[in-house]
Amino acid sequence: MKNLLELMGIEADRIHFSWISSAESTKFVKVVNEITAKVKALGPNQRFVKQAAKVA
Amino acid sequence: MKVIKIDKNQWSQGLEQLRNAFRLFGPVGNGKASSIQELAPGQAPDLTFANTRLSPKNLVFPQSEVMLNYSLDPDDPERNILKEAPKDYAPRAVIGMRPCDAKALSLVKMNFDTDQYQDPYWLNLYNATTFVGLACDAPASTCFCTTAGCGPYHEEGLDVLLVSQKDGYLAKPLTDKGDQLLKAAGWSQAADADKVIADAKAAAEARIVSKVESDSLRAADTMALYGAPFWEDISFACLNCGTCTFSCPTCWCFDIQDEAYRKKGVRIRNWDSCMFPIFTVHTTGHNPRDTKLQRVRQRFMHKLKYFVDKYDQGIMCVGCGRCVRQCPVNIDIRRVSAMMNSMASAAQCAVGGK
Amino acid sequence: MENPYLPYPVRIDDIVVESEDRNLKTFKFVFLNPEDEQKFAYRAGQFAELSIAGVGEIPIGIASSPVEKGFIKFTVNKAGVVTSHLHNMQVGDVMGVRGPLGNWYPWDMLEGKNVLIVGGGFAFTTLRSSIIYMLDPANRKKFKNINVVYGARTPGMLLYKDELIEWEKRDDIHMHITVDGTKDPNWKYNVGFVPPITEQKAPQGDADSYAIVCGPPIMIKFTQPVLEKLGYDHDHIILSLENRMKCGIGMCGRCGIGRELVCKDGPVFTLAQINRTPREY
Amino acid sequence: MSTYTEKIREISQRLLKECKVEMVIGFRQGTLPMMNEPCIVRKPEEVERLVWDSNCGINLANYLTNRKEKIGVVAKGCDSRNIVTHILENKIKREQLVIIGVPCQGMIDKRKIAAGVQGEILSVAEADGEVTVQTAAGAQTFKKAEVLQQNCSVCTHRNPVIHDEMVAEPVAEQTGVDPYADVAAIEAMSAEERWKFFEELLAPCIRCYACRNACPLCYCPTCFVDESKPQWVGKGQDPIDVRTFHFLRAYHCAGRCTDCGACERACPVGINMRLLTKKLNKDCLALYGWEAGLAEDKRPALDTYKANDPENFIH
Repeated sequence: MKNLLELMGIEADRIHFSWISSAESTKFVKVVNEITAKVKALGPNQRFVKQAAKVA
Repeated sequence: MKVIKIDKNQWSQGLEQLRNAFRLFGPVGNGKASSIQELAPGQAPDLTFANTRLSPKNLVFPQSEVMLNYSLDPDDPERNILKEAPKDYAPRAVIGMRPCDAKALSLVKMNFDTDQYQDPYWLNLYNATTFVGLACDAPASTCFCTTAGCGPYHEEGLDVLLVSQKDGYLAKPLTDKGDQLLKAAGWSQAADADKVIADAKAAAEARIVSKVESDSLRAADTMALYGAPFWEDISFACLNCGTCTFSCPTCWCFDIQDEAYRKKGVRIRNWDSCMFPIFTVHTTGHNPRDTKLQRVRQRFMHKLKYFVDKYDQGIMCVGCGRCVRQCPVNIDIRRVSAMMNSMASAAQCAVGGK
Repeated sequence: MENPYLPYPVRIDDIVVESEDRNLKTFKFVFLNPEDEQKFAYRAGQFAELSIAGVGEIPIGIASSPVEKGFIKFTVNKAGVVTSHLHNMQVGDVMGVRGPLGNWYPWDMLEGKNVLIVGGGFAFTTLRSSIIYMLDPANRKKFKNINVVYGARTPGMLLYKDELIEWEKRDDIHMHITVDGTKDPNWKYNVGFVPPITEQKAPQGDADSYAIVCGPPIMIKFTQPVLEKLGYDHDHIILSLENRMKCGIGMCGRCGIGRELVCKDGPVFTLAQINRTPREY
Repeated sequence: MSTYTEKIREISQRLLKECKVEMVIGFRQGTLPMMNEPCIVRKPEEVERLVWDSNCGINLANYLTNRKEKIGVVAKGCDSRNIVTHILENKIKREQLVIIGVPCQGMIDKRKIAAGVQGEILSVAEADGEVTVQTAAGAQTFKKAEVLQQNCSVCTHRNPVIHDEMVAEPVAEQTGVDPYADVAAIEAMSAEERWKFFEELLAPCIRCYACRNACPLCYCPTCFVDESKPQWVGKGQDPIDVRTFHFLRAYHCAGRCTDCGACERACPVGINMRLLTKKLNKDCLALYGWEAGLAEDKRPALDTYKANDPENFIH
């Protein structure tokens, strides 16, 4: 799914998968920080966002 | 109203002059898949096409159209009250649609303009538009307009009929609206061309060789056609996609949907299709037309029998051939109509022979 | 040009839970603009689109009667997206009503006739409207005998119980209330499905008698032969049909059965008319 | 190709006469050039209707879904792979079927032909690897290899993977083709360019769902686009809704698509939505060594877990 979203033009750094056990709090913090940093660097997403229908 | 001659050198100048009073639409050549679009300043309609891939029905009946809008903002005293969406009904002109598509609009008008109710969206766009048709001198082999109550020079539904000439066009005004358009364009050179047009019309009609057989359908028994044995054979290949209905200039079915976006929302309508299973499904899950056979039968019965009976204006088909050309599995309305018609005429012969 | 898609804004004035399973509620609406009530002049048997911004519309038979002024009422079964949303709305909420739509029971034709009403389940709504209309002091003398067979699965599923009890007491309407089954030892009415109760209790049909039937498809299917047996002609059996609808004004095309559109040419048809039409409902 | 037709008729007639099947699903001659119509034949004397040529691109596996009869079905390579997929997904039972295998040499792309000639096409004939197109202006001849559907030109499974009858000896499989060059070209673009590429690709879509309905994989009783509780996607022509439909439809075909090309062929406005499904095919092959519908005894890649499945997408 990530690959297909990327093919359609969603930036690679917007979609992340991780596997974190409930015991791995340090990893959780690390991953979340990394992801938010990456997404913030990309700015607000404009793709696959529908503010209002673009129709007649 | 006299026929007007438009010389080649007056053509684009007149079109540009029309822009003072009209938004212009016309066929835009996009390889062979031409479509009718709004023409940008300086852009001339491409009048070398056979016919557009999709019918121009979207000009008055957009595939998706906002009908109503509303506020969902809890702080808005007017929240949840549905209101008419603002619309642009400034005058528009279509330059160069085919006569079959204009006739189709006049058939569809019977659905949207009734004694009891008038559909404001369809009618406002229709009334705002001046339809300038381009007579059809080079029909496709799949065109069967002449047996579908129409023809390559058919005038119904048009305001002006353009006839292509070597050195320009002859323009036949058919309504006041059409007359005004020609004046607005500054085209005023009267021509004595009735015979030229009549000859060209006869020649064009002779070029239509394909037929739809429907003469016995009006008198046919509805329930006998409905119960005919051929529907499995006709419907087997059908994929139940909406290609035939969406490409058809006379299909008008639509769906109404609400779309909410946080503090506001719209009610829009979208083309719908009798080919889709969910078209008729009840909330209980019961579906009166649950099978492909029932849906295919509905489409052809509606076009060729129910409509014929309801309005007595012939079949709900103008012979443009789009469904024939575009059906992915080659279900051909000419073949279906012939089967229905021959069953109907055989039944009539049997009655007459008694 | 009037926009037939634009609903009248209404406020929910009252909500009554009608059935023991709480799936049936009666909504009483008051028009926000009082002049809209005049425009919404309706007859018993018609329906309207209940319209909720951001959700959608649903066609529902009008349960109130033209002789009741100042409000309109609809009894709604919770089933799909719109009705589920409606069931969660509160008194005071604003929404829309679009109509009245469709035709009505043929009141002109029914004048001077005996009227048999056969209803089942929550399809009793427009029949309630009809009964209130016929029992109105200004109207009652226009009709001869009125018989009503009304059934539900259980006593707790019967609609408009207070009114049913009141009608039971009257002598100008003959009520035959029935339930499919009940464990209530005090149940003093009929037990059994609607078709056999109709066969036992309903009067014979003749040229002066009409039957109005509204209910689930299975009830209609088994009531039809009973009415034939009782002597009701096919053009004296009046049915109210349902189909999936959107526009309600005969334009969107989906409710068609043959050349007829259930929303505009119906929902009320005689059995004779339906016999000439594909049964796609 | 006419020998194929004769052989199909002969086999079908025998199967029907011997009551081995109740019906044969094949193609009959269409009413337009380059169009044949899927059809059903129930009586031995009706087999004369059946034809075979290079205009049989619709996937007949689509017509088998949930049928209960004993059926003879004409199947080229891709059809047979979809029949395998249907069997694996319990849409039809193997013992219901008599598969009449057709070694395939590719289907003609009617849009390529139309683009290559002036004016309306009046008739199309094929012989000896050449396709002759008649228009009002005259005749024009193409090499069949040059006017194949794109999926056929890169197909490496032309012979049926399962069959009970064969209408001819297997044909040589193509080698040295790169089926995924078009996908790779898109992958090489920037995210911005890719977004724009698909915006333009999908712009003509009219949501007729011919692609979905022509696809043998799309047999859900209610498709996600038709669901109302919940409603997953808007039903109008908004470009995001259109894209969501195509994206999710493709995703539902992941690991199942045989690139039969029926979707693109059926599209009335000529959208190559195969670029989406092919990306998934490409990834399935690269990540799991999986191509759909090749064997009845192998579970699909997305249906199984192996300890060595790639997991480098996990952060």
